[in-house]
Amino acid sequence: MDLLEYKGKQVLARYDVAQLPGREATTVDAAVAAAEDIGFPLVIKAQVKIGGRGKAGGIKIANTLDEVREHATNILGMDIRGHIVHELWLQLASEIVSEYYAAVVFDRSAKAPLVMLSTQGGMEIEQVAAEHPEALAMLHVDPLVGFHPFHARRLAYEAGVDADVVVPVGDMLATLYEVFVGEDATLVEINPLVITPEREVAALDAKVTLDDNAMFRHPDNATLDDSSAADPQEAMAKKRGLTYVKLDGDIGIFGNGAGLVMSTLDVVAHAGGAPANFLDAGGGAKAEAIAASVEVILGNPNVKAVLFNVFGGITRCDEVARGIIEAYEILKPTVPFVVRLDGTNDVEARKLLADADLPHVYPEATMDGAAARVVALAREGVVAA
Amino acid sequence: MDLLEYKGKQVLARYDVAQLPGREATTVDAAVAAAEDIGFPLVIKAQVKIGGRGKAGGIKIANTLDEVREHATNILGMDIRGHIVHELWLQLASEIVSEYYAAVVFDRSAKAPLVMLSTQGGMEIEQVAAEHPEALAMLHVDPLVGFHPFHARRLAYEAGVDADVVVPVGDMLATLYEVFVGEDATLVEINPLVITPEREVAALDAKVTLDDNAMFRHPDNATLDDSSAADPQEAMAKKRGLTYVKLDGDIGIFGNGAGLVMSTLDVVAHAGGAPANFLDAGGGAKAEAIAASVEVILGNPNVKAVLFNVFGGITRCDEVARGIIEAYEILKPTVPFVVRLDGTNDVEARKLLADADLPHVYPEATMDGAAARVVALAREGVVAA
Amino acid sequence: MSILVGEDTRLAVAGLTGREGSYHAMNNRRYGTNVVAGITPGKGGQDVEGVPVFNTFRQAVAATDANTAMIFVPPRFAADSILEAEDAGVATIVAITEGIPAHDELIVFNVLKRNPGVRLVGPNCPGVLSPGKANVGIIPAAFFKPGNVGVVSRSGTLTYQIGNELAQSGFGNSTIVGIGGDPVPGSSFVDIIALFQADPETELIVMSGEIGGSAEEEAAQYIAEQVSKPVVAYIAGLTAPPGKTMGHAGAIVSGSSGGGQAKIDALEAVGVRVGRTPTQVAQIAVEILRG
Amino acid sequence: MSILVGEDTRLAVAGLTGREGSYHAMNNRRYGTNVVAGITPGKGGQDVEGVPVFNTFRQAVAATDANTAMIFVPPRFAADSILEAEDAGVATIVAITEGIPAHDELIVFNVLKRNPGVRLVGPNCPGVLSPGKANVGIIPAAFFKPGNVGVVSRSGTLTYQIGNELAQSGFGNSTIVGIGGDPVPGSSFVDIIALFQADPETELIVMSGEIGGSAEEEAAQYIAEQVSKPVVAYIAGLTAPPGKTMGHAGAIVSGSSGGGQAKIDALEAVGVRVGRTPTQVAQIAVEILRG
Repeated sequence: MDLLEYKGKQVLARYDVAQLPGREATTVDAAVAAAEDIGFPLVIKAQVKIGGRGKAGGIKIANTLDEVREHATNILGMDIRGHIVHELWLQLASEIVSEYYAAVVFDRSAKAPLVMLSTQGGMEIEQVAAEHPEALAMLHVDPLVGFHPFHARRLAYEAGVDADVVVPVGDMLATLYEVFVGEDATLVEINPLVITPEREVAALDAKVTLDDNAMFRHPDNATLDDSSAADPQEAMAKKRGLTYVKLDGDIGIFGNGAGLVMSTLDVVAHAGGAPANFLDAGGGAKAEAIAASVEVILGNPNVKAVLFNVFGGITRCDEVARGIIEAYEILKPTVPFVVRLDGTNDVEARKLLADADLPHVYPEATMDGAAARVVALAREGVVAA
Repeated sequence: MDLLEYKGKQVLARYDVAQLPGREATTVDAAVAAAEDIGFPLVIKAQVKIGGRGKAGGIKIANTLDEVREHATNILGMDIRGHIVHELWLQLASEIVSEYYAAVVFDRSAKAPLVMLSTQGGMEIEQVAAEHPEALAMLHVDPLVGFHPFHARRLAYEAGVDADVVVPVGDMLATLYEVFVGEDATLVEINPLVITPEREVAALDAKVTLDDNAMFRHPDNATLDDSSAADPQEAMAKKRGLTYVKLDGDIGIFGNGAGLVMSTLDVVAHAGGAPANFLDAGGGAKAEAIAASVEVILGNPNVKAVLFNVFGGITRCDEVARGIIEAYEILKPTVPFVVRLDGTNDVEARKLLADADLPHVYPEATMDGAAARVVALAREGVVAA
Repeated sequence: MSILVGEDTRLAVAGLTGREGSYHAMNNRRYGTNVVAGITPGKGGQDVEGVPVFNTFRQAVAATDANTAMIFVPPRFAADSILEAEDAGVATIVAITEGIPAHDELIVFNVLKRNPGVRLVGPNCPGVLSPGKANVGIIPAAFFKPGNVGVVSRSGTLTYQIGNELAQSGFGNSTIVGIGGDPVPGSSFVDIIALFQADPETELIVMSGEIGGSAEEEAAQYIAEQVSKPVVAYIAGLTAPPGKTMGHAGAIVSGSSGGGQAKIDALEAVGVRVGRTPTQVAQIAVEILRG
Repeated sequence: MSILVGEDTRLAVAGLTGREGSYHAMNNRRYGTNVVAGITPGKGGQDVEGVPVFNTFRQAVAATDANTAMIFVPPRFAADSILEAEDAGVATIVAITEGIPAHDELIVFNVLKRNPGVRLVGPNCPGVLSPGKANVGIIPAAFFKPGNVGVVSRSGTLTYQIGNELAQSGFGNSTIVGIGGDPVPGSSFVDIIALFQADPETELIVMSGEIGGSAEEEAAQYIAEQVSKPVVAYIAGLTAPPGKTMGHAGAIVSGSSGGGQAKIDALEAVGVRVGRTPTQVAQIAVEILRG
């Protein structure tokens, strides 16, 4: 679960991470009220889970309430690379002497947390790594040993942070590691970590990702979720316990098993089509669950055809066939279905579909053939129900 | 730092360890007041840092306020194997179905915490180990890995605890381990851990030892110290930063280095004497510190002679000699001193002592000879100042 | 021969008394796997269709000499169960459970790596099948027959798809290993490929990877240095957009890392042939096997 | 030859800029020890009588090839400093600091034991002296001369006492090792006796133990199994009452464990001669050395 900046800051605040005063707002009036509390100058920041907000005009400085009103009006509702801005974060604009970068990330290759520190904050860390590798200090932590004060010193001196802030910056790293472990995070990133003229160290931005699988340990963190703001199909799929990711194309995809579904997306793309979604119905899905999946897929108005690609292991193909038939009868789709079923009870499944004899439902024997067929059908356009 | 039962229970309470209602009292009236709060029947327990309280009459059941008054009067001031009772703990006497034993100890040989669980609670664990080894489950914890739920299950099933309390007993072990690590304890022992008729698990007694060296991490735990109740010489020595342990004999011992002082005690005992104390003046002690040590030693009225046994490494023997001379002049001791000095600046030291020509101060060349001399002098008795 | 599971497997199932656990364990037993014990705290003394249940892995191992564990307990208890199996001396642990917290997997990995005598496969994996010998997990055995192709995969259904196509061409498998789609798998491609390389029965290795992480790149390097047997690979998720988790917790392209094309490039650079679709993978394998 | 410290020692001192640290480090240097660096966070770039000071052990090792560390920092920072030295690749770490929390020592011990390339002596110890070669710590070198008696002790002054008596009889030492009086010493009697057994220069080993723990009993067993050189022992605290800490945190008889007589019995049972006083120990050693 990626957190919006201000929600990430709420998590950091629980660990007493120093921050500049700020407030969130979802309306222009609330933004003005917040600004009255905070004082000037202040920064208004679009709350979206994507980088490049500044370049897109999603971050503005305001010196007066009128400016706050103007910028808030402009930024709310803005579309930043596909993300609509529903919330703002207003924060006192402090004078800044230095911008550092600090992060703890879950390094899969090393199977260890990776702590990073750089004096070149404010830009993407990939860019720092490429352009100023000497200014990026990195250290893998043995999760059984933990992050010790000497680790913090090592990073601070290697990164070349100013001598007088070695201790507070090191303490900040220790706290970020604490957040990382304590909240089951997979990413805790502060960019920039700023040094003020008073030589205080504060988190100016925050990027926190929490592990969904560990939410049972952190019931309070459920309030940090903002899936209400998410895409309606994704929200519906989540409610139904489906693994669904919306994509940009027009071919709906239904499959079982993450690998097979990914592969289906690739094969469709290979055949010249553009998938509208990733949907993994999981193992052992029953007819009603399958019908629910179909509803989610069809809820996306871009969908011009749907490909069912199932290899039955635990999942029984006859159940899938029944689910397709059931969904078809209830939803009366206006787009064609291409169905490729193999594996457990596939013979029975094919017979069920043949007997149902639904219009615009086309069986295919192979994955590659099914992909070619669905791409062709999507090009032909919408069919009558 | 060994904690009195009720102070150990205060620590456990911070971790929500289930206990029976109770209160401490230092006077008979306070005990009666506590009893009115707690209700009957209740147990009155002498608070001393030594086992065998029950056999010594330090634990009594009371069913009425009169009985509380009677027992409190008897127990307060009682001498239990050399420990005077200054405080009482009064606790509701619940019905008990089973008495278990649970502990986390610092196992030096294994260099690991050792968690122990037995269904044979209420007796000394050494006795359980000897008589019912099958009922004592033990497990070393890798301090880097920690104590996991499966460890608790393993211990609970190995010890043969009742099936219906496996989970709460396991949770209790996990909490004790948490206390052990969280408070820098070297011992956390619950004996007995009781099962009530309602199948609840509670700590009936508590023995907690905290690491003095780690007190800087736990400033709040300073209030758990009750050294005010300790021996006056030990309290004075502690205030002066000396390592002093009072013993039963009549020969005062001064030395530098724990090993050498222990060895001095042994050599004196070997020569037929009985040391009155252990006192390590440490490395590099200066004259005034040495004089302070002498004052502590002479504060014990049993002392009939004092042995100074110093091997100067960092400690300079001439400083020791000056300290002895200074102390002698200020304190005007009525007991003889035997002085054996070797090592750094020993020649100068011997000359200083010879020049001072103090009455009843006897130089000796060897440790064994000094021991024989001091034993003989102690037998002769007190000398005039 | 086969790797990881076979005739010598003595399987203890954590979560045997659960619905899923008993269903698949009994499936495995019907296949011929020697299922010797179940572990469910509090249910020691019971049995599931004749398989005795124990309260702890230690008790199970003491009573049955179990040498393999299958973990079927819910995600919040699964890491503990894996650690318990290791503590009890079980050598091979297959964790089916999906949804274990990433930090739990980190701890498990780092505890287990200090014990060279133990191997974890999974979690979030379909298990290990040595056709004709033993099946530990949820792989539908019907699609596979004994043979000399070793398969290692991050995905279950994709494995069945590839295995099925091979079988239709007349080729069987030494062992099928699902290493799982989580960020911290107990066994990596490298670990399993090393076992296949050492297995005399395996003549060709199919690895089925996907986007996310760098396990495929590491495998490529290992293959270049240590593997003499032919390897055919597939990478799923080539067209997945960055920043989106594709079903598997581990299948995500983050920033510049984890992309599919880089994996294909790394593998092809060391001479591994990479099929563009599962069907192509099977075709390439058949081509090599027919020499 | 000698053990642990010698002509090859390149010493980095944590806490060199402190009063005690600089005093003893300069003493060590005057004795001939090659003191190459100091470590004090925030004081990098300074020097102490020409010895350069670094902010971290990594920087010190990179600049000076230090292979030995002496830890002289206050107890609350000492464990961190030891771990830092290990992390920086220092092979021999001598921790003088007294008063380190027992749990910190536990963590240090368990982290270091995973690295077979590192050895910790102490904490709460007087250090290691190889007479005529190098002195790392606070042992007053004047009482010792080169020779063939290896001494290992939990106590400082007692070591000087015994060493001095040996010297007066004309015998010197290969190395004197103070392992310290704490509950969790980095090196045990067994560890050091093993080094002396392997050291061609050492002909006789003196071990000076005390009450508390079971290190002496473990040494007895090791001697019986692995040591061919004569060992003479002393145990201090024979008459100490149970439950009282005799100065050293580790010197306490608790319940039935840690008593002095049991240690003497264990040693004598395997043929180790045990002196009843320090003087006797020296006499026995001299007797054996004179054959």
